[in-house]
Amino acid sequence: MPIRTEPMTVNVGPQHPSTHGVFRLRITFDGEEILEVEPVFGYLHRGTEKLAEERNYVQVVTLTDRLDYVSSMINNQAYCLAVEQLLEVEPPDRGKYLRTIAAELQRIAAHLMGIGFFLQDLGTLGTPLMYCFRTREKILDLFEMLCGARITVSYLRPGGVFADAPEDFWPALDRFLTDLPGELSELEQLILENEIVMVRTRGVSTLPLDMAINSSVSGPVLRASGLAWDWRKAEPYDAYDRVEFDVPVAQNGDNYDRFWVRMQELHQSARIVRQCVEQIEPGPVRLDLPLVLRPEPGREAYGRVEASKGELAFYLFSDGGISPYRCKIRSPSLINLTVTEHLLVGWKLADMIVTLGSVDINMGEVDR
Amino acid sequence: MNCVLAEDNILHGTPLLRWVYELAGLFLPCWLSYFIAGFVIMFILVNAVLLGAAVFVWTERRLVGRLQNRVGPNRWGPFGMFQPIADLLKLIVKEDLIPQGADKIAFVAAPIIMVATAILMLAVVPFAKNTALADLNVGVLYVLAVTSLTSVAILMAGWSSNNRYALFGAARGVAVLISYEVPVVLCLLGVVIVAGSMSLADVVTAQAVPFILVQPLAMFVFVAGTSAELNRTPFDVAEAESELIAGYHIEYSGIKFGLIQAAEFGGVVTASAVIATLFLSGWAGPASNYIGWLWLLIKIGVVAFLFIWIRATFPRLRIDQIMAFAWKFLMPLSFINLMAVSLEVYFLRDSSGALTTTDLWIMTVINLVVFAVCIPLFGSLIRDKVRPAQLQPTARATPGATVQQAGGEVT
Amino acid sequence: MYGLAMVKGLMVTLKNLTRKPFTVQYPEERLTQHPRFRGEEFVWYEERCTGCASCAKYCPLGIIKIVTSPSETAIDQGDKYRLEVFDIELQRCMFCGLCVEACPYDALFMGSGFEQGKYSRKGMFISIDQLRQSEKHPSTFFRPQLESTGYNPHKNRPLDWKEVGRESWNWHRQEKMGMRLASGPDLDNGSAEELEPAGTSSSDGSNGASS
Amino acid sequence: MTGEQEFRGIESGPLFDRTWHIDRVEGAAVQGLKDTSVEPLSEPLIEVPDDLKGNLVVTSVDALVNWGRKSALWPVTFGLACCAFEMIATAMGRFDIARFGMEAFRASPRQADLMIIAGTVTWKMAPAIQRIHEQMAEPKWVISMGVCATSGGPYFGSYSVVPGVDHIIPVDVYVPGCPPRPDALLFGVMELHEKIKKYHNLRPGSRNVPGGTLAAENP
Amino acid sequence: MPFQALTGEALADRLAEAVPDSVERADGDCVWVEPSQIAITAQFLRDDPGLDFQFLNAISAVDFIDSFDVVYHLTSFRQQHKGVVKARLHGRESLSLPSVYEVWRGADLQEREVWDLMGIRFEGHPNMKRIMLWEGFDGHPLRKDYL
Repeated sequence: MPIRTEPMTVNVGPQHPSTHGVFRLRITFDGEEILEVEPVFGYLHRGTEKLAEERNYVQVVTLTDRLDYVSSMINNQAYCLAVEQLLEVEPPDRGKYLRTIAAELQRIAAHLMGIGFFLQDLGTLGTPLMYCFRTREKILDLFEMLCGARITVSYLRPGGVFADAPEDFWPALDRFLTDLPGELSELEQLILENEIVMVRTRGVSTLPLDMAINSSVSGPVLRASGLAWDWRKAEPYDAYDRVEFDVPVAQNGDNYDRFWVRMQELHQSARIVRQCVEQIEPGPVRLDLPLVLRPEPGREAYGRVEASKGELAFYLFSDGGISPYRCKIRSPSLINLTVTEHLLVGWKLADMIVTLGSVDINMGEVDR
Repeated sequence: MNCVLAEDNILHGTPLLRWVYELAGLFLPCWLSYFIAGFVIMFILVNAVLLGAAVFVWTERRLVGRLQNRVGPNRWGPFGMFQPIADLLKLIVKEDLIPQGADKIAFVAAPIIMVATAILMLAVVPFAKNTALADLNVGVLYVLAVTSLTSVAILMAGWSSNNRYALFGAARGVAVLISYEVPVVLCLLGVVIVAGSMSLADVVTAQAVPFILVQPLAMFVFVAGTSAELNRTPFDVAEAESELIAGYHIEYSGIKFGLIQAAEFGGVVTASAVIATLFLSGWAGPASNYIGWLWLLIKIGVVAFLFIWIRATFPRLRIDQIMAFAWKFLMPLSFINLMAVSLEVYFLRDSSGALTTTDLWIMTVINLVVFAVCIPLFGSLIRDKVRPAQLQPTARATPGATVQQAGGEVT
Repeated sequence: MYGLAMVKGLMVTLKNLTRKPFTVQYPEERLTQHPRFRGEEFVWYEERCTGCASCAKYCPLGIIKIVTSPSETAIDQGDKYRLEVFDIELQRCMFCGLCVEACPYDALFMGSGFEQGKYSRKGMFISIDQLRQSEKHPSTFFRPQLESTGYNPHKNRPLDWKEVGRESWNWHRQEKMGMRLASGPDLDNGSAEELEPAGTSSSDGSNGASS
Repeated sequence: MTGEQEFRGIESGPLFDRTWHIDRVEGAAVQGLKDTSVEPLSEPLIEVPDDLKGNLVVTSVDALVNWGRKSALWPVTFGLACCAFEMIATAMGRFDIARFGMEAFRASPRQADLMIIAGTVTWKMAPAIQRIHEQMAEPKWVISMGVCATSGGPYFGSYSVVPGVDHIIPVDVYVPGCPPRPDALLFGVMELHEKIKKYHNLRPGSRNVPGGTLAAENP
Repeated sequence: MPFQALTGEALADRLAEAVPDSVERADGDCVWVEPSQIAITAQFLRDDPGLDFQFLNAISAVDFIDSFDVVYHLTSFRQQHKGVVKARLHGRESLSLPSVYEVWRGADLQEREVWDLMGIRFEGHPNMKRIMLWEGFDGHPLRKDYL
């Protein structure tokens, strides 16, 4: 005979230590169990798309930095690809390689953040997060060499990158790549097969593949559900058609698999960077484009990359002016949240936090 | 006037109290000197616990820092040692908020009860030979009684705060405390059976071989249970910062929050002292007649380090898994321990009921075997209990797993 | 299983206990930033600046305010400008460096310092006087000519305006001769005072972004 | 309504249909705040008159209390946008804010002393920020980290962004940068320490300053 | 089989067979679909084994002052191709379009976003709340006449 209990509606967020920024959920609980969920967005809606219509094509690059602020390089890349589609140009080879290197380093940094905060949500006292940040700081140092900033990089430009890497970048990158496997294996030893992590995350909040596809879920979340789909393979951009890498796939689509896929992608990213370093040759890094770009009127472009969170795309429409007529951002974080309700209902409060961590959203990109 | 503590007084075995009582009794009426003696004891206790908490806070923050490959507080005072003082000072002068809609009496009383339990627990721990502040002949029972008070305090704090997160935390905290009390009591029974006494002083003297060796299973269960009762990782669901923001003490600020923190960290110190006494032979050690207190301190330090180390490494379990862990894993283990110890004592004891050191060693060997068998056995049993469904193994990255290959998998 | 992975995890943290901390203790020890680091300040060489306001036009936020007056020294070439106001709003600047990228005369550089905490929002702009007086440790951001010399703004001496340009300073002197340089090896130091401002034209650098 | 729902006492209809009135009330609050917060609030500046600068004396009790406050500044766990990552980086191994005793990030505002506004403040978020600030126990301080919080920064002029968090809560220290480096944030924190040292605590109105008053003026 | 883009003409041919009167016009990049037919068309696009557009990448809306384009980017994982479908809405007031929520759950948040920022309602969407802005916000900011 079940006991009748009173449901309780609780606001989680917008200020909550584990909502990854300012996400908010209205949740009806029965005890600890989640009965209903309503996600509330928009607490970081900054009007990026509107502002992009007021800035010229190069200036918009600075806005894209701040979308998914843990993977600025990849955002830059998506936007620059879109502008290059509009202009029908292609960057020189060295520029392509530098972009690929930057994007993959950024992917390592972003996945480390995803993993670190996921484990933080699991209740560690910040230790795995500290180790993740330790590695990330080294990547940020590399970015500082490339472009002079740590987070808001603005390194990529339509037609390449703004400057060649300084000479001391290459030995530093080499050192980083040498240290990386050791640091990753330390992290894996610490947490990857930890029984508590297993017990907490395996079989929790599973996402079946058909639902994932129907809900337009992309990136590691989709791959964790069992589909080896990676836009870097499907539609290779920059230098991805010249490097070899695997697409890690998991079967169950649960929290552990999402975490596991990210862990595996770290190795693949490092592999891509190594190949790029071997293949890169001297040459120009940027096309000689004017400072103010004017694509032909009526053209449109859908510049798409596989960002750390999923498929990031910029849909640009040009009216022949100096700024995009329309700049729509297809943000993976927002669209991955389509399945929030499915993932959370029926699980417990503690699982909710972990699931949000495993989907790895970034509010800058969700709300834009 | 000459006051003499009666033989049947429960505190007769406590030399410090007796001395103070008799000394003060020379000048003062007996009731007053009894009060003064008690006050002296309490004064020492309160200061010891609060100082212990302060030292522990500093140690934990520094050690966690180093475990995380950073420095930790080091700017205020030598090695950052004044950090807890600054924290305390700030908390004292900080505004003390009582939320609207709170039950004021319960809200104010809860932190005081929490601190009181942490302090009272230390009273029965012998620091060296004959130096327990209160050498109760029912010491073990007293420890259990005092620790279970915490659950009342947590419920008071959570309920009186008029906050949903606090209520969540309180419900979780009480559930955990009540569940873990059972295996803890059962493994303490094993200790009492071997020691033949409930007085902690006698438990120490009975440990010719430390009970960590004689009853490893009991030690394991007791440490796990204590860390759950202390709300420490991996059982810290009552506070669960990433889930419940701060759990039951979410609405507390200022000095009340300071008291809760002191109770929490002081609780770790006192619990470490109890563990050291029950399982690591307390003050006993070489030259223990002179530096017994040092031995105890070292053992407390070792246990406290274990707590810090575990906290810095592990994630948190979910509440139902914690419950399952208590009832499905620790409970059977503590029963097995109790059975094994009872049977061994039944067959090994001599006619007077005492155990020799050789008997203890025999028990050690048997119990270590039991330990080595039981932990994996119950580990594999619990594995399917705490995880809902058997899943396919996660696939490894297959080399050359391309998009084309996987395209057919879409359903 | 059976807690072995947990023990492995415990060993990892224990290993880190024995390691040297990764921490850089900020006020006493400092991280050295790369020479390309975009600091939270600017280096501006008045001598190189023609007042063309390219930076202001290219700034995504329109926060560079430039007021110039005709110097009336090169009327045939369309006149040169003297700088009256060159203000950068620190409170809105995102230090993206696009202004530096846009500067055709290598007059504007990113700075290398970053310690800019303020108690009041009123003080949060960089005025022309501050730019004139500040020590000039230009970042090598977007300035390959500086980078190729191996200049490090965090270690080396402040640079003079003659040393930072893309072109030889003679070229630049000739280019700027029209507006009579305020200093230089073969020019009178006091010549700047001789010029009289005649009519002030203002060019506020805000573009579409602030509309 | 299914039997399960009825048993559990859930009202009919999906949750999002039942929350329209909450949304409207919250929307009205946001709109009201947006309409009323047109001017920045005064900054809690400490201004010491020139003639007193030489002999600035803080009593020893004050000095002790101020020392305690500055040495145990617990920030509230509160990140908004990009700057939050630099704030977290400040708390991590490389920069280790724990050295200042500040690693005790409190998720509950009741227990925190310092609010670091790390990121863009949108109007939708503004009431929440105001409430968190009100929930914090006195004494409390606010650092506006990054230009987004200070003035809207890159998003100045956007329809949904507050042009400076000082329109809704008073700010003690502004740290420019987009985002500021962790060292720059530490510099801002140390500036706040300097400010805290000057408080005079024993007079009624605990935020008095020796030889001066808190200046209340608009920038 | 390399990943390829389906031209608008190819899409239009398939659509014209299956859903009569649905195609307005087509060019090399995309096909314009009669707005009232968009939900039926979407159903066909998803279920037709030759097209098999199971994945809805993005829904975008563009304001052309006198008309609005709603753009659907689609991908098929099995057939390895992508396509673009557009629906053109005329006028500026009380615009609405059938929702494709029932076909692709992924349209949920995107349609809400288009409603919030562009002011195009989607008939049949269960939850047409504002997503980014607050209730009571005046206007739809991504429209060209919003300043």
